Amino acid sequence: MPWTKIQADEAGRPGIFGASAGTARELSYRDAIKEALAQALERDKRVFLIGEGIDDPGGVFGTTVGLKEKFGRDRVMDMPIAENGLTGVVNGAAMTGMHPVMIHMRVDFLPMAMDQMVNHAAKWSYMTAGRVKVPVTFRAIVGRGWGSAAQHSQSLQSLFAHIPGIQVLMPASPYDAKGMLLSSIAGDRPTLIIEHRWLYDQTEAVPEDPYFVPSGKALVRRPGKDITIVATSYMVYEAMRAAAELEKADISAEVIDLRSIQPLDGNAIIDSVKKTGRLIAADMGWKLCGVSAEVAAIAAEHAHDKLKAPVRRITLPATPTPASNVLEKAYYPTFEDIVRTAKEMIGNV
Amino acid sequence: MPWTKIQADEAGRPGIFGASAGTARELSYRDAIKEALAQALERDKRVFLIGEGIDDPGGVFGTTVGLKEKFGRDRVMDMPIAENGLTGVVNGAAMTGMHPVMIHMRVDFLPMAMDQMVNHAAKWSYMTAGRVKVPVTFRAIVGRGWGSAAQHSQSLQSLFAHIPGIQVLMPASPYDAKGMLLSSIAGDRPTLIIEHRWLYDQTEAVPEDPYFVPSGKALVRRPGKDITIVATSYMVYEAMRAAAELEKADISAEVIDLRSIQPLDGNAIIDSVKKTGRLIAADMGWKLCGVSAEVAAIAAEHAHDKLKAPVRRITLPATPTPASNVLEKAYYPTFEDIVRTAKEMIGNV
Amino acid sequence: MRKEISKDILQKLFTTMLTIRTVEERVAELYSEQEMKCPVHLCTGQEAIAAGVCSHLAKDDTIFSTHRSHGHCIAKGMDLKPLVAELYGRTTGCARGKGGSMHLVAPELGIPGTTAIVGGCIPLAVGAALSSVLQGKRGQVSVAFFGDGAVDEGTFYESMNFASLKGLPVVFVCENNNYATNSPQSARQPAVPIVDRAPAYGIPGVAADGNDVLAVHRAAGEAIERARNGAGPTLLEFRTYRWKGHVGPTSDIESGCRPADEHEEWLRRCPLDRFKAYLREKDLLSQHDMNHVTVEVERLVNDAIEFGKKGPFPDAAELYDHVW
Amino acid sequence: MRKEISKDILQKLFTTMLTIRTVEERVAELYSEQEMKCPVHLCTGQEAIAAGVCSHLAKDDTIFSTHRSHGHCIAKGMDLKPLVAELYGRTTGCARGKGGSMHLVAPELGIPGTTAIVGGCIPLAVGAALSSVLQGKRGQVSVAFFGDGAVDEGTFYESMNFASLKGLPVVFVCENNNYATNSPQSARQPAVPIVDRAPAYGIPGVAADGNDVLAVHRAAGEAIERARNGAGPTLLEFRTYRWKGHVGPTSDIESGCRPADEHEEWLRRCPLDRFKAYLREKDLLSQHDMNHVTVEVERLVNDAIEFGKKGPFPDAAELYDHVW
Ligand SMILES: Cc1ncc(C[n+]2csc(CCOP(=O)(O)OP(=O)(O)O)c2C)c(N)n1
Ligand SMILES: Cc1ncc(C[n+]2csc(CCOP(=O)(O)OP(=O)(O)O)c2C)c(N)n1
Ligand SMILES: [Mg+2]
Ligand SMILES: [Mg+2]
Repeated sequence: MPWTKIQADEAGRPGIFGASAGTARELSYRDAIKEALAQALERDKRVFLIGEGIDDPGGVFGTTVGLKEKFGRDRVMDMPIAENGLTGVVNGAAMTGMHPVMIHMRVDFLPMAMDQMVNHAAKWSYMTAGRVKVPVTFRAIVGRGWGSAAQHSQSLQSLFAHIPGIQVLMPASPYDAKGMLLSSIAGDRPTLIIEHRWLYDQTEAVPEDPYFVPSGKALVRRPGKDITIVATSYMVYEAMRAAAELEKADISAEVIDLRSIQPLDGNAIIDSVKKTGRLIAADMGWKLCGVSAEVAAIAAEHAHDKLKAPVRRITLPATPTPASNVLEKAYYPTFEDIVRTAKEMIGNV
Repeated sequence: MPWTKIQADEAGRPGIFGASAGTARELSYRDAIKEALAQALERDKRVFLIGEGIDDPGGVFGTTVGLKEKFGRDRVMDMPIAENGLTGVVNGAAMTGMHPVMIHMRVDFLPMAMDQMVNHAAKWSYMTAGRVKVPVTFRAIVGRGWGSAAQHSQSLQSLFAHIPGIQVLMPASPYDAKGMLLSSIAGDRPTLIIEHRWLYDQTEAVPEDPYFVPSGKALVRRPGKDITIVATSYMVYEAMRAAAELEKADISAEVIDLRSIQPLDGNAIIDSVKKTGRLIAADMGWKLCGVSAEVAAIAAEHAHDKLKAPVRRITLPATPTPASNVLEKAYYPTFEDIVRTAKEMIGNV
Repeated sequence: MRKEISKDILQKLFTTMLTIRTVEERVAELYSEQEMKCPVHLCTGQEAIAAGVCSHLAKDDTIFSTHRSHGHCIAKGMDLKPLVAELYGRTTGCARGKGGSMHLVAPELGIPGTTAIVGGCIPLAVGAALSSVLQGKRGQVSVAFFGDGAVDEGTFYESMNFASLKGLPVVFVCENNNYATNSPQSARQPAVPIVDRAPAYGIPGVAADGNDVLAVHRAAGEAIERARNGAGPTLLEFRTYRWKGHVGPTSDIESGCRPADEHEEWLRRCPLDRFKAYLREKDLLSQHDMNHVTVEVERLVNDAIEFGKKGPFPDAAELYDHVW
Repeated sequence: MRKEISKDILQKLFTTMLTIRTVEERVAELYSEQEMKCPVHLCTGQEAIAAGVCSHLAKDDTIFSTHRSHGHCIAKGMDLKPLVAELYGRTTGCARGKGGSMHLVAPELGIPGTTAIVGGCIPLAVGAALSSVLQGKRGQVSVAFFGDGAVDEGTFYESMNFASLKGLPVVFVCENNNYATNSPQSARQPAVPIVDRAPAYGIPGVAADGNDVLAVHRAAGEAIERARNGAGPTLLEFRTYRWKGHVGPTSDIESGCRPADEHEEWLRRCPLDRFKAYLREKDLLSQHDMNHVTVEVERLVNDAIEFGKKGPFPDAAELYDHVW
């Protein structure tokens, strides 16, 4: 879609995840996803992909291009625009032996499928005392920019993370994008993977062979000692830029890539905060009852006596997304907001 | 429904909200709601009620009994079991001059209507720069007990509170039940009111004339100085019992009834925590990214240096609801959990 | 031209209906003890549909059902013991007490579970049919049981549309008992027979008397045959009536939910009595054989209740199991 | 028997179609300047439907539309200036730049807004119809414009069901351009004409050539008349084709989304050329009058673009306004 194409160029900034030193093969986030899908289809007959227009020339921002040609229409399936019904269909398929991957171009379409995701996929294992699992993977992409506006730009990880029984993963790097997708498809838990369109051009070394990144483990992307920045998805990128900026002001920021929202790696947050004494929670979504609240709450529960400054949250403002470009600019927090906040917290303003 | 009827008896405990001293008229939570609906229908031609079976003899646990007879089928309307479509219908009616009240027997059916609530009702005012409002009120009731199980007992306030543009209210007392319902119906904001079935038999003094309880204001239900308990809906009741219990151990607990989840009264939390130095957040829902996280986060942001003990959260465990009675008992936190937690925090175990 | 139905099948239909009836009646009877601490949506009066449809199904065919699923699960071959124990919330229950009456399960018998969200089971059944096709299990069939209330939901429509598009081996079985809780069909749908919605999706729709087990058997047989042969889905509508209230052991007539004479009229159309009369009249099952079956069914139900009542309750620690 | 269409109406139809065409072409042309920083879903090639339907609507009738709404809003009487300014993200836009192309609005003209969620607008239109009835505004009509893609959604079905049940004054206008993004109808629906779904809900369904503005005008006129008279809803299906890609100014043919010959074939069926030829042939609008209209439309569009480009951008502080 043009507006995302154009916006991607605008955002085309250098990679952050330690581009490899020559020998290793580099892949973009987009191609890492595509490779994971291809390998999953290759390795496991139970896997099939389904989504609106996933077999068209655009191929979900490039992540499914060529897969229909390679694996056939039965395994790379277009579908009617009927999100709840079709989620029920993939749930039913997953309950009876398949490992479907359902792909949504926008996170905003998930509310349509909420009943089958929340009331069915997330609860079936429990309701049946583990006798019937629902090994389904949902991929959904966050839109941003170019006037996507209120209904095409939401980042709804917090809604799903609140519901026990469904994993919520937000890979920020190509390596994680591939490894998390592979482990979720191979596993037997319903999983929602939320991607961000602006990460698709990021590159880093990605092993060719399949590998699995487990859920429930956060990652220290950059060690530091003065302040902890816990970030999700695209905000990891902004946090890394902020950390680089802060270094110039002699502030050593530790950046934690939360990666797995449910299950959530509380210990990673606690350990870091105990060390730095300061916490910024930088999430892509809204504040109220969001991931940033959870991160802050964990600090208040388990490291309150180590906090040298109030916890701060960096999130979207409490408004829907505006269309106008100037409002969009005001809407999205960037590394500059993180830098400013960190300096305020350290008193180094 | 028998299983709720039976369970209500089991839970039939004395009122908590300071039963009035003789002269004032007392109403149950159930009748307070019914009175509010009747008065809204009476006062305002734009108001109509719609919901599955709301005109049947049971009348949504008694809250709509007799209203169809009084106001007619056009204003107290049964509907097809088509939650998303019918939510669209009430949204459309609200955009064009009506003030509908849509009633759901269980919160669990809201995920069906999520798209129209989240993508439409909550965003329309913003998308149209305030030119078109959606003055719709949703009532939804939390089921609990008697094996309601995973799909009939959820308390999903946090999902909606996360979405800017929709009010989320949780009246705990008959007075608030009436006043919040009336103000939401008269107002022009989309509002979700979450009730708890176990509150329906609570009584307190309720003025007969219509009155309006505004959103965005929490209420100190009981002042105290040693510890703050912020609670929602039915958990307010458990918190009040806990406070009475704690008093016996010479612990003075302040109970805050959050009431309005979005907008949320952060100052009430901060003021209290600054005074007591200790915080328990007791919500009816799950923990991760829930209301309890938000309450804890606010303390970490605005009162971290006043905290004498770690913040503690009392919520449902991170599992769907089990059916078996013995598991239900283990599932739901009670005043005893609050008491134990408070004592631990104060070191008075 | 009607095929002859074998005596075996007739006996099976009779036994299944009687088993369902007996279970539901015993549940109703025992419910006031308040030991089954879960809502029960009884299907008394609707037994012919479950029996007639499932008589065509093999073990590896799949069914999905609703809040009102006892009958379907019994007809599909579920053992009564874990069924009843589940109502009693015991670890000997089919879901170790986690699910209760609304969430019966027996995957090894083609019952991956039941859902209490109206309309929820329909796409799940379509998914199972898709599964069969993708796994190359030719001839395997999936059945969705649901009520007239589920026809209100968009998921019904989305499921029919997709099943038709892909020609999936699924049979949509609508048990039209005219009510969704206490809302009559006329308060929820325009006056078009449910079955007449089928042509709109290019699939056959067949209506039959849901209180006539042979009519059900016949209609279902053709639809299931069609699905097995790769000829795609069918919508079946069976008119019937539930004798009890929406939930629980009483009839709800007193509270004015339904006209008493309507209720009485349908009691007279009892599917079980009707079938008994037919079997006797045609001399297809002797009174002696019927008595024998009745005694046997009663024994099985009694055993199941005893089993259910004496099973252990789950440990509180089990609360945390099975989330994933 | 066909009613004569007055010259006024013919001129109005022509003017409306030409205005829509001109706006969409100018948007396509200007888009590469990257000053309209929002997705635009152009309706070039589909103008006849908006024009034909809205020619029957009064100011206080209501329409709801989708991501592809420019045409509908123009036909319903929306001023071009706030429309274009909205694309440019200015405070002079109909939503002060908050909505962009996908969320045009003009409540005082019966346009309460448009939604970019597929299927979302259909129940909203039903709600507006319910509103009219409850407010006793007899004769007021509500129209839902949506694509063939929206027919996939359960909300379409739920809306038809409810509108039929209550006999509401709503007209469902399906613009079937055979694609939802790049998915052809055949990949999403069984081979049953959309219009044939109407009888399943007991409402009339009428199909007509969506590139023939007079056919649209006729079919819509009858449906709207029926709604005004309290005779309930109608489903209209108009076959048409979008000339541009799903979103943006290019045709997408190069990328292989659609067969080039199909595209060309439909270009030849241009609704505007066809209507022009008809008007000339029947001597209903002189070349001189057409030229006059063309000049006038171009002036209006140019003014709107100038207006749009020069409006102020919102203040960052406006971000926080209008949440409720
Ligand atoms: C999505 C949803 N909405 C509402 C309900 C509440 N509810 C439970 S059963 C029922 C009626 C179902 O009627 P029908 O489908 O005809 O089945 P029956 O009970 O008659 O067997 C309703 C409305 C629900 N469980 N799920
Ligand atoms: C609920 C939902 N699912 C998916 C989308 C993505 N989407 C936007 S437009 C579109 C196709 C719509 O096709 P159609 O209804 O035929 O309208 P057209 O674009 O052809 O005018 C899709 C799938 C969406 N906006 N909303
Ligand atoms: Mg029914
Ligand atoms: Mg289309």
